[in-house]
Amino acid sequence: MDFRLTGDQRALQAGVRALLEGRFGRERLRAAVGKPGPGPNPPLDRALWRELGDAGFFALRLPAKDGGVGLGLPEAVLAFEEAGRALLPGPLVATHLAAGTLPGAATGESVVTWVDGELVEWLDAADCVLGPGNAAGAVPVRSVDPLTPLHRVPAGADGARAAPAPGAACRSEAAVAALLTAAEQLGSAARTTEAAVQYAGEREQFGRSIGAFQAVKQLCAQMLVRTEVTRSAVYGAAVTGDPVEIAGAKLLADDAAVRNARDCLQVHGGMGFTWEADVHLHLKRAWVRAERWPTAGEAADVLAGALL
Amino acid sequence: MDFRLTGDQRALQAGVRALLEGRFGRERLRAAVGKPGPGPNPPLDRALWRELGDAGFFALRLPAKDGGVGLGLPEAVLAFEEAGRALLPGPLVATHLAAGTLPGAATGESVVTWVDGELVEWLDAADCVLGPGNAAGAVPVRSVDPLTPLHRVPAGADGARAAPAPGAACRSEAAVAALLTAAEQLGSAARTTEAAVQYAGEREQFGRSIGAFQAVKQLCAQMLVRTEVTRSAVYGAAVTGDPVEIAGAKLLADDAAVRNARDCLQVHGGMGFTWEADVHLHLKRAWVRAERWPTAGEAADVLAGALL
Amino acid sequence: MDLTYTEEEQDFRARLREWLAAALPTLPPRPDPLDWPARRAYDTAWQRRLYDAGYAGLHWPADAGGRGATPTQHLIFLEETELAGAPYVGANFVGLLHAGPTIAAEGTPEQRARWLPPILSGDEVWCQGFSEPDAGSDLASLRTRAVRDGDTYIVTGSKIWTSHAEVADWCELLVRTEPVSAAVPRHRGITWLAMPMNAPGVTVRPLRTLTGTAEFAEMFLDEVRVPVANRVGDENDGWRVTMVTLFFERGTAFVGEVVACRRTLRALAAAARANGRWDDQELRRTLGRLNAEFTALWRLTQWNVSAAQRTGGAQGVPGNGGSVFKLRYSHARQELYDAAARVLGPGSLDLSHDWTPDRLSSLSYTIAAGTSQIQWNIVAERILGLPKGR
Amino acid sequence: MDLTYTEEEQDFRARLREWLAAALPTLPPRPDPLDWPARRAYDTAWQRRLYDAGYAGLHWPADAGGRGATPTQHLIFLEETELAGAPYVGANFVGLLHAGPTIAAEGTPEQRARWLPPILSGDEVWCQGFSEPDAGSDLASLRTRAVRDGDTYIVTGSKIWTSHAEVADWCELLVRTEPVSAAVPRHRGITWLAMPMNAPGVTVRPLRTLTGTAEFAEMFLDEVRVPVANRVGDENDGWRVTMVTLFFERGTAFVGEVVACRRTLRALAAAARANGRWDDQELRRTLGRLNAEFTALWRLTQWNVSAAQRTGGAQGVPGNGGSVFKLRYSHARQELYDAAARVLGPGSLDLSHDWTPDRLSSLSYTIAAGTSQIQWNIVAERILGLPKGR
Repeated sequence: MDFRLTGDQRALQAGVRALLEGRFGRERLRAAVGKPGPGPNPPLDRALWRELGDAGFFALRLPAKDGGVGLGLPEAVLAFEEAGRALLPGPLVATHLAAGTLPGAATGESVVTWVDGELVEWLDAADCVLGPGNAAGAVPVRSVDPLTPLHRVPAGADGARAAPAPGAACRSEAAVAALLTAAEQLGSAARTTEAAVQYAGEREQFGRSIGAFQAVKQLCAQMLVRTEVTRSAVYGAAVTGDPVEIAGAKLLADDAAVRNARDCLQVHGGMGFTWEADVHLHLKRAWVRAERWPTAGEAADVLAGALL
Repeated sequence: MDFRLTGDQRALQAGVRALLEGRFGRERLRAAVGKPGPGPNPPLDRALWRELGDAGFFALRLPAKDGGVGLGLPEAVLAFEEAGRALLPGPLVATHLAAGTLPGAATGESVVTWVDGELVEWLDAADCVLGPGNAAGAVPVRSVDPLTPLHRVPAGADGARAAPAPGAACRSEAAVAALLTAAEQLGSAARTTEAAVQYAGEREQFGRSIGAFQAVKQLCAQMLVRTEVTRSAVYGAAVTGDPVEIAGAKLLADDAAVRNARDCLQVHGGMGFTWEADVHLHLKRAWVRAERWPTAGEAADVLAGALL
Repeated sequence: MDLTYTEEEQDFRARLREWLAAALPTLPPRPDPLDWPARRAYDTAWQRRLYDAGYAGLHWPADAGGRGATPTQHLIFLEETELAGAPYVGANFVGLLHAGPTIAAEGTPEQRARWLPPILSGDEVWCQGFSEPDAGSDLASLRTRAVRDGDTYIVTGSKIWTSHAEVADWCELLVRTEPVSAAVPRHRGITWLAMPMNAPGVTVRPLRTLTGTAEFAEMFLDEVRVPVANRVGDENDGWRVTMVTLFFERGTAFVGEVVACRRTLRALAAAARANGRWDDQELRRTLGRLNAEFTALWRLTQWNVSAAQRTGGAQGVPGNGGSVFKLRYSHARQELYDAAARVLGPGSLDLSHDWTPDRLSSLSYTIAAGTSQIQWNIVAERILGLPKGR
Repeated sequence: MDLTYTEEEQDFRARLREWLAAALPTLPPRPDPLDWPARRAYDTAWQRRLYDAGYAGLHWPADAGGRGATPTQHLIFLEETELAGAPYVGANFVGLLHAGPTIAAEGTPEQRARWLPPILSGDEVWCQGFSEPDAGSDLASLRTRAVRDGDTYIVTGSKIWTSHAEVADWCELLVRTEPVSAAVPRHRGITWLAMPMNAPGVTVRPLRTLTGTAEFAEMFLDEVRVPVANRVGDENDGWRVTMVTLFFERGTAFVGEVVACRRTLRALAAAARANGRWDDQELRRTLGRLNAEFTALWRLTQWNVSAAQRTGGAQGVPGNGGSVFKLRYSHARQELYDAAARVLGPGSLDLSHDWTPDRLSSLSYTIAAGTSQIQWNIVAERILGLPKGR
């Protein structure tokens, strides 16, 4: 047993991080976010999408014989963790899952989304909509996350909840989608921890850095604990692929991403409440991901059932 | 509107506190607790019971024409809050409720208990057992609270849950019992707050009193907030007598008593973990009271139903 | 312990209710929340209505032009206006709740005569220039400098979190008139000025928050000249001048909000019933627990108001009692909107549901006006008497 | 990321499992928990069995008489013994887990030869004399004094929270050999001694805890003479000597407990199913969340063990990584037993249900070996690099 990352895995992690820092750094992020308020949905950066495709982000788990990278779930989790850190927008999970099934998905030439319950992410930008649910008649929603345009499918058309991916392997595809979402949440939780620690070390109040105050230390330490416990859960689920363990990872990751973003905001005080600070982007995206299957209640039901 | 205590109410409060400090101070409390371990149930102090009767503790709400004190629920709540502070043992609520119905209850000559769901408190000491439930065949239980002997009624005999008091006025008697239990919890929560603050001011670690540490301050402040919010809820419910408000008061009071006892233990550190410290007595009694009707779940159901 | 209202109080309530029933239907439609001049006009018109009806400055002392109402009457006023759906205090907030009472308490007769009547009548709007980017929780570390030049101060610096700055006539401004040094502790050397917002050198920039709207502004002051006559209190005594009013709390600060939260909670239950999520026992019980929570917060409000009433209303309740309330309420409000998100389910991601922007706003409650972390310290040190840390 | 065990590890597990299957049925019945001599006899007999089978001191270095097993083998050992229901380390805890490793690392050849073999064979039992009534979280403030008198130290003071003191042969004792002063900071002036428990002047008094039992003792030392030859490490260097081992953590500290908690959780689900409380959705989901929690803690254990393994097992993982685990685990354990109380309902008030005393014991987890409050500081300062407070 050696649960730690292999050298190759560390290299992959560093590579994806470098790619995203170069192609989707803070300036690009803020340009994509733009000003608040009503307006057309943010466009998807097709060039970046293809670069992700070139880098193997979508084809990561596709066998080499099918033109893929031939890696496994643990590697996909590492890549999606980095996407979560960077707040990378777009229907990443759906396109990743469609690689090998839909032409162009693996290379990033196509943008693929799916119907997950009542909501569809990035419908306008998508070349293809998957899922047994039906996006016909879907109406745009004023999305809370400025970087995730949402549509709502008409009442009654919903039926895709527990099977957000197509084909015969529905159940296991849904589990993989949940795991990759959990990985994104993990990346976000880790990022907001770092942001809180950095701010706590810099910001001075009452003549010293606020990170010297025990109350702030406690918040930051709890954020780290949440992140590291979640990391174990997500990586463990990636290795075993066990659906119950994946439900647990999603549950913990949703909680860590949301609570860490809130604690990060609390550490930042008023400054965290501004549009210019990134913390709200993490919180809003975390809320979006938490609504994907399985939600907290759905996950708890799965986990409870497995105890009997 | 003047929600604060009247002069008479403050006098009553001070009187009950003085009575209990004189007759059931710390030494008496610890003598009653004794050593841990198996042994016969602690006896009920009949002399003290009669003194409580003489002081009007049981007859408080009985009309003057029936030999009572002629006061109302708010005054009863103040008296029971003091009982909770002092960890006064005995089936206080049942005896109080039986005053006016059962001979000797008002004066403290009789000890009255009732069947509340599966459990009966102080069965061996009681002269009379009330409730539609049946204590026949009840077997002694190794009670977690050294000052509350418990019996369990045989399976199937349970039927008294939502109506722990006798007669036609069952429902409202149950509500009064819940309110007085909440008042005891409030007294306990206030007492453990004081104990934590006192210890935090005295105990030194790392060259200064631990109360100077923000982490300890936070615990103590949260205890006070819990206590004061609970006080408003309990006093408010006493004034209105509204059953939904009483359910809310019981819910908050159970939570405050249990969590404050735990936080008090946390502030005390290892010293709080000893048998000689009083904090475990508060926690265990709080657990006993939290099992009386309505429990947290039962109360939440009542409160939710009232929203529609 | 008496929760019944006196005949006088009941009479006050009845007359207010009657007046509101007549007044509210005649109001113009609510303005676009992004149109600040329209909001000012709407808010001040409502203030004028209150003024004409004799409800302006209800809680102000009579000698300042107010009604000298008791804390209980103020509670009734806030409760009834909220229940009736009347406009909020809005643009008149700083004038009525802070700048005005400060001038009433510490101003000269001339200053009172100049500034108080137009606040009451809605003719003039005030904003607050206290916080600075580097002086948040630690307000006393403010750096905006005022240098005396004859009978004016020349003020340079910047302020943040200023509401209604775009449309205010006056700003109650805290400035540093003496630099911090070994001899001058941070709370000394601060002075309170009334700054005209149209003075040259004042630049206002909207500050967008995470809700996406600009409820606040930043204010940049570049050698703004403020007459010395606009100073309330002594030079370097501005901290005390400000705190007298800032901590003057009669327990009424959150009356309207608690009433509104209780209404929202019932609406949540109804919505859950309608969309089927009421069948989720866990969610249902969460709503039930919030019912207990907000009922208790309402009782705590009545408790604090009663305490203020008993001292004649003049002294208010200690601001520390307000810390207990604020600590619990700010968390309860966040829990309320988290519960709202569970009632909405995926709909919680849609800003068109009012509860979603309200959820975003609720995040500021544990930060603004003293973070919970600082409030815990205040409670521990000032109420419980635990030693100061540092 | 690899969670499969190597062939060697699988082989180790298989042989251990086989041995346990044969050994456990031959054990005598468990002793009365209040009978300390019987407990010692039971625990040391089990240690002897392990010794004879070659499992004693599994994680000790080979040159100290141990097996020099890898952290993963140690994890497997702890997991399998817990799964099989084997006895706990019990009275051998201090000798095997702390005093022994300390002597192995810092003792002279003579000291190692004298003390290590009887620990491994179960012939001698050690207890720990570190904490004092006034030195809890702040261990360095200990006051028990040792004064040099020729080739002995004369020790006077008191210790608390000493497990197995009634039946121990030796005590690893921290004493102050130089008083704290401006020149001597609190962490200096401390010395590590091996004190024979039968020395004149040693008085042991059982310390009852809120569970009602006496798992610990107080120890009073009245001019106890301890040979200087029993000192491990230099005079005044005892803090370092102790900490080397105290923070030596290979991630295995809670292996058995996490395995046991996961079993308890399944038992809770079964009990809830049997008594009808499984129909309570709120409770059911609480159990579901705990399933996620303890699965994650098991994975975190494997993560930490893997980290220790990678450094060859010799250095262990930084003790700070242990703080992350302990913070989460101690709270999770308390939540587990709170959930148990909800499964039991009124039965949670009955000490006859094992879960009730276990719930009481769980209360110590956020206190013992560093309160959560102190652990948060450690994580913030040593892992996150935030500045020290004070």
